[in-house]
Amino acid sequence: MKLRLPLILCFLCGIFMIVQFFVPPFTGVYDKLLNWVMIISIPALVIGLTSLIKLHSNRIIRKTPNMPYSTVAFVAMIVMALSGLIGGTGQGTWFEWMFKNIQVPMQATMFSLLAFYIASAAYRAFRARTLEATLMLVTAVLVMLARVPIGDFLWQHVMPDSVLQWKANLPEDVAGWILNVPSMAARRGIILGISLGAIATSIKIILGIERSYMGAGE
Amino acid sequence: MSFWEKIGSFDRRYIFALIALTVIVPLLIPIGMPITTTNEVKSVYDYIDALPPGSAILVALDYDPAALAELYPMSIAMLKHAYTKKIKVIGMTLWITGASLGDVVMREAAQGIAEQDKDYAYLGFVPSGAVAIMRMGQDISAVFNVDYSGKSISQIPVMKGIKNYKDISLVVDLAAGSTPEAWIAYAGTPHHVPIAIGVTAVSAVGYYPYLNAKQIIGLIGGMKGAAEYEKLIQARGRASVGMDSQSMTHIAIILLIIIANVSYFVIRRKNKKEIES
Amino acid sequence: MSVSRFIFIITIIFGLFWIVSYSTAQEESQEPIEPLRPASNVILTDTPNDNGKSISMRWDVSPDDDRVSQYIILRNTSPKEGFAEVGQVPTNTTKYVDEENLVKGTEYYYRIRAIDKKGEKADSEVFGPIKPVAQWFNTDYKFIAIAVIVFGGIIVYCIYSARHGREFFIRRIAGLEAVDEAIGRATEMGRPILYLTGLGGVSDISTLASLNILSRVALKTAEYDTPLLLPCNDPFVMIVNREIVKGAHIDAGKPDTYKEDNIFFVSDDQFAYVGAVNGIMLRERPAAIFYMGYYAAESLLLAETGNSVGAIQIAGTDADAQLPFFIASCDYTLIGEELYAASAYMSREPLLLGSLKGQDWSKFLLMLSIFLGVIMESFATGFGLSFLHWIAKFFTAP
Amino acid sequence: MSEIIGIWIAAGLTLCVFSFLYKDNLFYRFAEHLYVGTSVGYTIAQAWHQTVVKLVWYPIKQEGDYTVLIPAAIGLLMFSRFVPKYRWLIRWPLAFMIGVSAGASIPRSIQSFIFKQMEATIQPLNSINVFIIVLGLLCTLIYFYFSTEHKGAVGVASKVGIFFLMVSFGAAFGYTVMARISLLIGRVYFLFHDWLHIVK
Repeated sequence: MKLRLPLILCFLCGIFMIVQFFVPPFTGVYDKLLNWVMIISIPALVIGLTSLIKLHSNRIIRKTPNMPYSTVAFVAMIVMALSGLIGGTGQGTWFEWMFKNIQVPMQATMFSLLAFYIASAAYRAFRARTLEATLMLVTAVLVMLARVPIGDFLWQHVMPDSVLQWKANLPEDVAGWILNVPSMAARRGIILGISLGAIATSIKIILGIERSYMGAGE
Repeated sequence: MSFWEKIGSFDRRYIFALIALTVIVPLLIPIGMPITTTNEVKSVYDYIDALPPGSAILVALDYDPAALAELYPMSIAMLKHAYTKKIKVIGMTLWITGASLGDVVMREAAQGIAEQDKDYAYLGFVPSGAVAIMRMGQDISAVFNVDYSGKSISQIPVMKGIKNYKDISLVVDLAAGSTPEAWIAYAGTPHHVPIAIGVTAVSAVGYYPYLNAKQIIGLIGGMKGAAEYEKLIQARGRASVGMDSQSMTHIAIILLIIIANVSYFVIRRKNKKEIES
Repeated sequence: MSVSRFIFIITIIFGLFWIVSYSTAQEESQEPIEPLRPASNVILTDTPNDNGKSISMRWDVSPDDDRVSQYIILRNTSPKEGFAEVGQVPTNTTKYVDEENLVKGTEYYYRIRAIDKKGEKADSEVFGPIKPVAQWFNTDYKFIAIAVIVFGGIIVYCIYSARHGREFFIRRIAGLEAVDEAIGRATEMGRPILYLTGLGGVSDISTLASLNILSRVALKTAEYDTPLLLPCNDPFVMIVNREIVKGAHIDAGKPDTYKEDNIFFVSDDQFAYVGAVNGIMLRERPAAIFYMGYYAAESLLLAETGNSVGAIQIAGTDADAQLPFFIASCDYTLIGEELYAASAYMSREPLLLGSLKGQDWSKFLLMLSIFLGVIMESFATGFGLSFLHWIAKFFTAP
Repeated sequence: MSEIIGIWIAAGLTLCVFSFLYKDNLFYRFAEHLYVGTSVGYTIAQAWHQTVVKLVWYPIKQEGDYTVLIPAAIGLLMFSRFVPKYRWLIRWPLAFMIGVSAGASIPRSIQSFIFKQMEATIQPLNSINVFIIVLGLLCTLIYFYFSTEHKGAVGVASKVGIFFLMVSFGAAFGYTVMARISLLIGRVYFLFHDWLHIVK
């Protein structure tokens, strides 16, 4: 029962959503169901945070070497949460100030480190060891040159006027062609394949064949 | 050890320094390389430009601070364009990290050209992406009964007469994740509302099939796309300023790849000869 | 399945599509096209394929449209007094869909008011009555309904027949041969093997696929007595990994060589995890590294370090954005769906095999439709043979 | 004033994070944990204001609609995962969420991702580009077709398919490099423009 009832519910919700797509008068139930799902999904936003909170509080309680850092994290969390809950989140609040001046710069900077790593990886790991990898690297270099101003800039400085009259922005055009024609074709293949896979997974979920998301247990 | 062998083994911090230099120097000493506009971006601009004043667009700011460098300039450029054309803008987000960011972005773009609630509204965040998009197809006010600041939506003048996608001339999704797919499948195709997207360069390549199938009217990709939009509205902003650095760093990385591969082949040939002899 | 049966089924399916699309083509051509009427002429229609709560209207703009600032839609349940505003549209608009609290089956009357910038109003005549009606099947979507049944049917059929013991053929997957080769090399060199299951949780499809491949790798390493290191970033995945490797050692008949400490939790923070794993690579210098599962930005940091220690690297991921980096820095990469196929190939689990087979059949139908469709379209436009449009028509979703 | 202090703090934290490039250090660790903490706090506060207040509290207060309490209660069952004995209750909210999204996605995926893409492909072969697109698409699909050995004509086609895939991955590679560099430019611009006012 602990498993069967939720599986039946999942089946009913799934079948209803499929049928509703083809039967317009079902919109009343459909609207209500969607409202419900939006509300049901609210706790999902914060449930992932609990493991982080647990991790840091454990470190503090057990006085591990990481304790000072975890304390920073914990204090920051409480200050941020309380200022938002009490003072609001709108313009001119403490919450917004901290968001703008602490959270934004740090998150943005963390990811900007990847610029350095990608350069170092380009140097140390990206090798044309097979024909496929070679083709990929050549396309990458072409796109990197042509999709930023330097491609056209160099072209227009190197080529004689007669060539420029024919094609003033050839690098950009070539990159555009790659993206719109061969690369697009491959991506379309990927989309079709992934969609069929997603449909298969959805069918398995609705029929209760795929139930790993329900977790183990009776 | 030959030159080509040595070159493969130096500290990667030299590469870090090279990248830092190629970013910083062009910012300090700009070259001002001309920016070519592509059809993908121009079609978004043209579509918004041709909308009659008073039509409404829905702008979903589905990104977080990690994508700020790419999506902030294009959001500002696109919103400014819409505001100056007297188009009503309804902002929202499907990313909880985007909730505060959206508020800031909408306000900054509006500075001096548009007024909150009169010319634009910011509705804030709603959970469960695709489900919310579907529900908005029936009734936006069922998803957002109040705006970001908690004001009842019925008291916001700009929302008057806007019930669902039928009253929206264009949905723009500025996204750092895969929300454009949800907008296409749950709003664009079934409700016949045109969709334009602005995405980070990482995911831009994957959206060309939708452009080709006319499921999206245009595609603004990364900082370069933003720079193109800035050029189209003739306002040199953050993205345009960054293009020189972008160009120089690309050249640096291309050279790194070439040097590394030459070294790889030289060493490989040498090793082969050694094995043969 | 014999060739003739296969051709028979294909013919039947396409025949069905053809009949349905041909019959609708006939219907459409019989509909009369209404001539354009003079300005201010409002055409009211019940919105087709809806739930009976919507009226569509079209009109010709006022001849002074450039003076008009907006049009206001007025509605009433009688043609006389009491018209109230239900919506407004900007100038130069010629259509509107009214969904404002309409009651199914009630008669409504409409008029359209133009307002200019000075506030001057001009009302159209009253049009109507019109009744909103509901439809029980959205006929626009009939082909989508067929597709849902066909794709769904194929997939369900394949899964059930796989469950009832039917053997399905799956081709060799080139990357999997490299797996054995890499394990062999590690054994020769006497160095460990590093296996990473990615950032995904225990129920993610890519993680599950990775675990299936792990069970094969673990079996081989247990046979050859090669150490297998598994740093994890999810405690649940770690537990499952331990079960799998332990099981492999038992299957290989060497339960005593299983070392639980080789499978350990590192950190759930993305960058901390990368730092720790890179450290392991530099210290242990594994001869082979496997990256199977879901990866994000850390892919290139890991692959770079793995490359620098000279390991054979084999990757497999469905994370599109990370594939280029794996391809450029690894010796072999399983691309997207290949990862799932590899896992089905190795595990021989009926559910996975059946579903893969069902997708393959559906994919085959799509390929065939593209191939025939393109040829038929070319002939259709080239020689004006309009009856050849039916495949294209089938896929034209409104 | 608070604006200037804010920019100085933001700049300081930016430099703390950049210090990681030299090596892992105290400043980076501090910034990292500060970031983790604020982002958790941020999510808690926004989840309250943007979801609980909007979707549950407002309908009760303004419209007297108490039915929203039912889904709210089902949603709260999500927390049953912390109580081993009642862990199975988590299946109820999951059944709703996953059932609805799985059901909704089937016809809509077919409509937007299969039909629309097929419609755009099935065209008369009237230009070289259309031909390349059809060829590339068919060969890519053959590469991901697992029911036949890749031998003979199928082998050639799948080889062509892999070339198309590589061109696409190459383009994505170039674009990803572009994206990462842009992020760095964004931060450097912040330091030089908003903080130091060196760059206009």
